[in-house]
Amino acid sequence: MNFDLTEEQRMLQETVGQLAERQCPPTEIHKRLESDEHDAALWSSLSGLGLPGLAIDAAHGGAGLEILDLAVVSETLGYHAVPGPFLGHVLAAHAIGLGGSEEQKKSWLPALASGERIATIAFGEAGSVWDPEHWSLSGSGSLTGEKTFVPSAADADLIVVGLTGGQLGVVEKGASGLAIEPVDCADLTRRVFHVSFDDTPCETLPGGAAAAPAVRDVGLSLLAADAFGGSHRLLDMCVEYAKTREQFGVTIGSFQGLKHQLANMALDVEPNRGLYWFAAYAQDHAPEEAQRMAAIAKAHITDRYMQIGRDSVEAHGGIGFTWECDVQIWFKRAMFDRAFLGTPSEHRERAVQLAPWAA
Amino acid sequence: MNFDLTEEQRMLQETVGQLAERQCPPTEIHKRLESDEHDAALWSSLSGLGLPGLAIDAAHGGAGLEILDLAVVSETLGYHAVPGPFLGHVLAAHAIGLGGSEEQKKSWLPALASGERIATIAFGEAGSVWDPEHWSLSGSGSLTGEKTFVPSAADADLIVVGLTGGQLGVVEKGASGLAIEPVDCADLTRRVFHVSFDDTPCETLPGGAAAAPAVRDVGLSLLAADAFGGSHRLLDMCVEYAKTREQFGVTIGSFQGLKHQLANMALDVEPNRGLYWFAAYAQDHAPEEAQRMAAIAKAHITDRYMQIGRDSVEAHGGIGFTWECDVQIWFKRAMFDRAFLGTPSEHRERAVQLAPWAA
Amino acid sequence: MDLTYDSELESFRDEVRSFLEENWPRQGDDAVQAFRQRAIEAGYLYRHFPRKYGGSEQEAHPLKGQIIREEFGRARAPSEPLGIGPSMLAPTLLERGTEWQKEKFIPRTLTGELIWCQGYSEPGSGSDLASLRTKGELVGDEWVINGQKVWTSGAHLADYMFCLVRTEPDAPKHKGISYLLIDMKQPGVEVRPLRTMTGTADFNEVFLNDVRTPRDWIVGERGEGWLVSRTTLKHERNSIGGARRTEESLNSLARLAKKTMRNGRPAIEDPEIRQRLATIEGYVQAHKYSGFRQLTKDAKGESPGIITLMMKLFSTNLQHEVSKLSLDLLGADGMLSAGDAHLGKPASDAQSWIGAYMYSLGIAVAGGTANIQRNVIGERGLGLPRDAAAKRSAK
Amino acid sequence: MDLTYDSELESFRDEVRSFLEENWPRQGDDAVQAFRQRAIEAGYLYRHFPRKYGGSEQEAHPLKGQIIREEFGRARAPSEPLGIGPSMLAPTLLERGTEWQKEKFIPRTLTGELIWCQGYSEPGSGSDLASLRTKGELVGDEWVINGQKVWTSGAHLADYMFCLVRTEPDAPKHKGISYLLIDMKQPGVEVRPLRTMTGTADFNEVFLNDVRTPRDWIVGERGEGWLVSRTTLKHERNSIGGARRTEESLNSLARLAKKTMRNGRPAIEDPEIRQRLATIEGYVQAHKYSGFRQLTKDAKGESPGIITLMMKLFSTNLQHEVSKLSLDLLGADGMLSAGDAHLGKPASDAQSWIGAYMYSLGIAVAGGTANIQRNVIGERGLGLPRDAAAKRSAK
Repeated sequence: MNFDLTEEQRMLQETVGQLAERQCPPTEIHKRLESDEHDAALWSSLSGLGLPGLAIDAAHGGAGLEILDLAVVSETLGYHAVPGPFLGHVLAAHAIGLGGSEEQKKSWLPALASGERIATIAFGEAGSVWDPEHWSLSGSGSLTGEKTFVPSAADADLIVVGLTGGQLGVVEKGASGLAIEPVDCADLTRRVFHVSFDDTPCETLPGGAAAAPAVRDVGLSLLAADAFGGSHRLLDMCVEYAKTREQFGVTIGSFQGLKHQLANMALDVEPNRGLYWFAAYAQDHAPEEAQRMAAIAKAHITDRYMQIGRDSVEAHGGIGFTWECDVQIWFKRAMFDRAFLGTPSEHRERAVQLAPWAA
Repeated sequence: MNFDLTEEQRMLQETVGQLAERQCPPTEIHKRLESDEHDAALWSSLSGLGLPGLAIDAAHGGAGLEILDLAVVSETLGYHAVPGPFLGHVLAAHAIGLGGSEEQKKSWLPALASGERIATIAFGEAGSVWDPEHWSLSGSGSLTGEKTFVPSAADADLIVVGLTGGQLGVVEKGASGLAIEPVDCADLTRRVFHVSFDDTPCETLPGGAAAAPAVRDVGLSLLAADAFGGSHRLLDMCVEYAKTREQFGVTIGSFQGLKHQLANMALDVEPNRGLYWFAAYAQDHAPEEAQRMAAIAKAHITDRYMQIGRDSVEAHGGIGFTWECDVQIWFKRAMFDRAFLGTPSEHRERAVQLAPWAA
Repeated sequence: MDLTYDSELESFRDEVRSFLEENWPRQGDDAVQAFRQRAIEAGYLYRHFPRKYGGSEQEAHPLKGQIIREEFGRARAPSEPLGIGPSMLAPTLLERGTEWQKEKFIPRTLTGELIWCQGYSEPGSGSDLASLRTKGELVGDEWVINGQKVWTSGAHLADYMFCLVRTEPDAPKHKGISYLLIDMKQPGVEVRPLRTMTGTADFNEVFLNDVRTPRDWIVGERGEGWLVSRTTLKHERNSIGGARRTEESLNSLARLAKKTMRNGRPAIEDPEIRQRLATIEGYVQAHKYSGFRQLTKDAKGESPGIITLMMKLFSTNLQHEVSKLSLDLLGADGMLSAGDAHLGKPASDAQSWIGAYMYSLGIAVAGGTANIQRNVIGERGLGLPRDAAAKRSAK
Repeated sequence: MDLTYDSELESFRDEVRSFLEENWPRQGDDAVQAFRQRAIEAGYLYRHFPRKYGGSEQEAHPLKGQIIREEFGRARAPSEPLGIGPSMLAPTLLERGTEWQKEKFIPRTLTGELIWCQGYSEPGSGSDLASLRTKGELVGDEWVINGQKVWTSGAHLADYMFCLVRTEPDAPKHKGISYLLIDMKQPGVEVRPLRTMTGTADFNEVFLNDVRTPRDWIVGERGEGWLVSRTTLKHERNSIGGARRTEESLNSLARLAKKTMRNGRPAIEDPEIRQRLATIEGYVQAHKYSGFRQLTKDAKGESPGIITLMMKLFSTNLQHEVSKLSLDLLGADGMLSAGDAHLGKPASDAQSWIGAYMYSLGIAVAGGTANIQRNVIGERGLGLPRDAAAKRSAK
């Protein structure tokens, strides 16, 4: 029994954290909010650490690690609000790894593992539909229709698309009839697009139907991890602010009113660490709990993240409401984490459907 | 437009308040908690002020006032946690006044108006059923079955009983087959009983079916008023305690932590004054809103009362959890106000069913 | 208790209606201006300002004020122009200004000809005015002002700013501040837009570098600025407006719940959403009838009591609950950016709900944070002792 | 990360199981006593106490501790007796007592032969030990003690009390307190039951009138009492017990929701109730895995960090949510009185839910109010500055 990160996992977090501090501190992120260009240099640095292929089989050029490793990296990326296509990319690679034929894996995974090509997932459909069971986009060989809220679609070489019957297909960049429209989303560190297909060629993943729910659950776990990291950062920012800002001649952190609010915030952050760990760990090691724990962790931690975002604006006073203040960057990441792949309410309802105590 | 109490209403509250302070201050109430005897002296004093007949027609010996007058008295009784059968009594009298034949009114109301005889209502049925639509006790001329949570039944000379089809009947004290069992309820200022009938004679009120929902709505308004008074008292007690108790060498009310909690409590109390006023006023003057506003006021204010009860225990620290502390008296009245005639959730659901915005 | 208006007031209402029927809508470029002038002459606008300053010089009558608001609203007729000049500067001058200040500034402010902005907040001062750092020094016949103001709405449009400036550096902190009027159209005034998290620049920063204003453009005495800034108008307070807006929010939420699907049916049929809507309605109705009660108390010239200290925080809390429920109803659209909706405008689509979601935080933050308001409720409302730190600072 | 136990620990588990199979259940009046003695000999109970004081003198091993708890729990075998003597007094003596104190008190305390009660709280002192007023004066070879203690559970059954007494009236407030042991069976000790709002007398007040205790029944030095009272045992902390209890509460709630009707169908099918149950489960699972993480950290001898300061308030908040939902599910039964359920016992009917509802408040209040805990989290956990009033009192 050892419910803790390994030394390697801790070092991985540290290395990624140092890279983020160097290459995209908040001042840099603020600049990037004004541009919609993909940050190739940053992606290349992350690729240098092997992040795009972390959980891809060694046989296909990846590091062959586990979902928990992806999750601890997600925590660190969330802590630093690192911009870019990481989430969609690793989910797409996971989908191909689980559902692709040997040939498909051989053809796509090595370039995804190295980060040379970028992939993403298109799971959303109009009307807040995310669940593989409810996908309605259909087509064999070619697709016509639309997927919504696809992260980094404009930069993606491959898009793993959710199809009717919970199947998965792959559409390549530049395919005929593929159109990509930016969506005006709040989070500018993870740009989102609506993607439409008009008789667009699409290659089906033979094991897609089995893979799709697992990919969704991994996605929920990674969102939970990102949310834990982000809420932790917001708490740190508020504590730092409370220790330095003075009002009425004393640092504001000495006022009980604010102190108790920060203590309440801490109660909403720190205890979620083990929860996201287990949700991610279960994906590889506790299949009977994997689905339910992913739903619980995503619902609980992204909901808390959003609340911490609100609390953080308040804890900063007027400045917290400005664009210049860093709080807004994480506040909007919380909006993404909360809504992407389904809201907390939806996953709570799913968690109850799966709960032993509800049977 | 004059949304305020009249001078007479304010004086009525003052007079009732003075009587309560004199005859049942908390020290006295504590003694009464240990006894299940009806306090005839107190009832007689309240009768001396005309309270039992406040809303009974002048033609039948009452003061002919309105529901709002009953409500402002309820606020004051709630503020002082006055024990006794007031609530059930005035509701029963109202039922007879609305639903009784001239003869029935003549025969019953004068003694109820003077307080010489005591009445109550039996609206509850097993399974948390309160709504006239769902009453299942039936019988014409005689009753067999059970009603639950009947206040002051042991002291009542008349019981107005809810019957199938939303009808009302009257059972008199000592009727054959009538059995009255005390229920172990938390609130000892308003004792509650289960009442069973075995071929028990019962006189039907001809206008009962029309009267029953109106009586229920008046009941909801009076519970809201009692809850407003009680939550106001708890707030006053907490503020008083915070001003006098010292810790770490200063009065605890100067700590922001507690100060902000008390401010939040005040936000849950004071704004409800106008809400209960209007709910009660609507019973006589705004029939199209009467039902919905009674449901909203009951749900909202009794729910806030319960929360204020919890907050008050905490604001008093350890002492707040003791029997000797006055807080528990109001805490348990909050439990009664919250559950009697249906919980906040039930009335919220009803309020939505009646809401113009839900149509 | 009587929620109808008596016959005198009903005939007043008829009078207002006939006036509106005759005078609104009207044609022409100056239709609004001309209508306002007529409405002032008729005694319906600027009721508390003397005629010589452009008001209609009526006795305070909150119920008449309410009727005028209701009828003008119903007819969609132009009312008193919005803006901080008519609502804050003019009443302050009326109470504290000198005769020449009143004559010079009030009439053109009321007509909307002069646009004002407010210079109270500074970076790092927030809700603590004692820490104000903008300095004013009397040099000859002019004040020379240096410093920086923040959260200044409309600074880029304003002709003048009324602001708080530290003029008595040796006086105790609260007593060293003066209330000065400044011409914004002069060198040394630099206005920079301040973007909020919604992405919109609703506010400005204003930099004051050797800005000058005549010696007698001071309102009240030297060092009295803090007091002067607290002059507020209680003539015919609009006690009901806030409640009406929250009622509209509830109605909008219900509409959103009708067109949103949840668990396979319209969200308005979902028991959880119904409970949350009904819980919000409890607060909305409490708000509404508290407003009615305040209006009555104002009409009688009695104090409504502690409730006046609470309604701002109460509204903020309520708007928070509305916002949270809206986000839950938006589903995937909950990740969209804010439109440029402001609270007060009814939200019409997902982005304006997101805007409202963010603005509900701005409200908490603007005009004193929630914690400052809790202090005020606790200390002035409930009579709790001030805390040690605040006591020290007040010395 | 690995949630299984390694082979060494699994064989330890087998060992514990075999021991239990052989030794429990057993017959006879002294079955429990005899079993415990054997379990101590086998190294399963009182692992951190030396053999000479009646312990089994094992090296700290939180995972073995956890396995023992799991297996004893599964077999329903008697574990270390509950009570404040074994859990608080004995560890304190072990760390701070003199040799004769250890020999005299620890062994018979561990067996449960000596019953102790705790005398820290006083009326009006609450969470502020500095204001302690019970006085002890050294007269010849005896301390003479006068004062009053409150919230003393089990005082009517106790042989001895360990308590805090002001013995150095001239010292600064925190340094004037000593930790004394008192024989409860002497004249001058008066125990009065203290009823809580549930109606049950779970606590006592203890009046001390010229109560005497030998000069050397002091633990630690004169004036060190406050420090001595903070001696806590971190040997093999049970990090998981609390989470397991909240998990049981959730299961009980779900059972209640299954048998309660709401809107015409079982409440467990009602979307609102499902959302609330699932929200509670988020906290329950966070609690559970925080416990696993603490256990691992303890096993490695590393600090789990800020989480240890939080779990009490976290549990309290969670119990509040459980209680509120239970009241909503109870419907009309929500007006019943508390049974005499205590938290920890699974609630089985409406009255025990009401009891739990009230006790969830008692928890908030006992052992430091929620606000004191928020201070600790803010100051010791987050490193925020202490507030002015507290600073002053610490001087």
